[in-house]
Amino acid sequence: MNKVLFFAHLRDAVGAESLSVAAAGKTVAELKAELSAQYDLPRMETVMTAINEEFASNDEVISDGDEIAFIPPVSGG
Amino acid sequence: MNKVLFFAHLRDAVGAESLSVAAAGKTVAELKAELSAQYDLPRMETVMTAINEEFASNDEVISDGDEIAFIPPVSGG
Amino acid sequence: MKLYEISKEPIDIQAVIDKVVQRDAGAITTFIGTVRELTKGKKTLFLIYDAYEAMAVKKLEQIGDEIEERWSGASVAITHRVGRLDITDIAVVIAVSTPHRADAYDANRYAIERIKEIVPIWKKEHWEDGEEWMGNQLETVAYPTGKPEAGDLDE
Amino acid sequence: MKLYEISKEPIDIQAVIDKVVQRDAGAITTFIGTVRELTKGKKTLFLIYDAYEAMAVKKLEQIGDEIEERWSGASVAITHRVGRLDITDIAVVIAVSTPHRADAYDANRYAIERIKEIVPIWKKEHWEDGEEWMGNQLETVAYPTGKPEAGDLDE
Repeated sequence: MNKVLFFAHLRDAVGAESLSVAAAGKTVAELKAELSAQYDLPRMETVMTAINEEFASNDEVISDGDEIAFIPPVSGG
Repeated sequence: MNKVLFFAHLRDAVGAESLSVAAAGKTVAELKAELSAQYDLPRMETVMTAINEEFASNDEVISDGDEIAFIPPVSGG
Repeated sequence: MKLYEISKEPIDIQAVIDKVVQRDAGAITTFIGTVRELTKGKKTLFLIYDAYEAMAVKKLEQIGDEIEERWSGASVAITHRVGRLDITDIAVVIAVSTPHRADAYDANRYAIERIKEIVPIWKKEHWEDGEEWMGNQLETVAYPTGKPEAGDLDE
Repeated sequence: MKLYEISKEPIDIQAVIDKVVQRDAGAITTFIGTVRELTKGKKTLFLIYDAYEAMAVKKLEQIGDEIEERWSGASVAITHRVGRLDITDIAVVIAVSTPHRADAYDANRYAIERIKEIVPIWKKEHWEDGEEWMGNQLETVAYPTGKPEAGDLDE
């Protein structure tokens, strides 16, 4: 299983800080598409992805146990 | 009379923080030349002058009571 | 001593500065980001900052590593606040020490620009008539590959 | 509240920063000049700073005025220490707040460069084998007219 974290407006859209999802073997792009079909996730083309706290490409393949995070454009500082 | 202030290496050369001098009617350049004749004042061509706490030109004329300061190249900060 | 922190408590500026004091540094610069009341004529009431904390600390560390590699002899410490912040409250403190002053300014500025690019922290602005999560690059930059460009991550 | 000070006591950084906090500032930068042990390979033991105090305060005020004129919305405070300073002691703290961050860096840097040009403060370096009054422009710049060029004073 995989923990998928949401932040900022994505968290508001999903209504949860995280979901537990079986994503092993899927690419980041596939997981994004799947979740976008279930939830109304706005502006996903501006959202970065992290696997285990490092930025990851859309074509990276997720392993069982990986922590996935969707990172909307940041606004710290 | 005029109070003439010395700083940094000029103070060491004169051996005093200030002198009381009759400088009214003289230009800054004249006062500089006069004091240079009495004391061994090094590198006076690099020294700025202030009259009453404002930078002054060599050709400015000193009035009675003006406070004169010789300002070697500064090194604050 | 943790050089890179996400803090739920108000930031002690002096404590961040103390982390970068070194005998061979002649200059320390700090950047203190504060909550401004007016942005483009709109009045902010307060802000909420949220972070992906573990990753944010890692990305702050990465920025520090980038600076130490680029500016010889530089030492860096950064603390970013999360939670509710009122007007004039401090959101971030960046301290950089270097042997010479020009580097201390350049390296510090690099840090704040990088924070705004790669550190997973978000702010929600609250106004009298609403609230919104802000994104610096919101709708202006897309990430078609899902991550920032190589230049952003590795430069 | 005195925005520009010459101090015989150690400088409280936070106190200088507090002077420039404003509701419309999103950024505060500070420059902290510290006593560095090594300069060009030579080991400094300690420094003595001396100032023409009344004029130094006036010239710091002038620098603040120049900044407020050049960078809209800027607020400035500067304290310079005098007396004996040991390695890592703080010689000067410059705090600048502005609405936007780029200005806070630029204006702060302008302040330190101007201090090194026009503020009557001198440092005497003490090494193991001697001591000397330093002048940044020593023997490199002459003032044939007796004062700095107009550009230095009025720019």
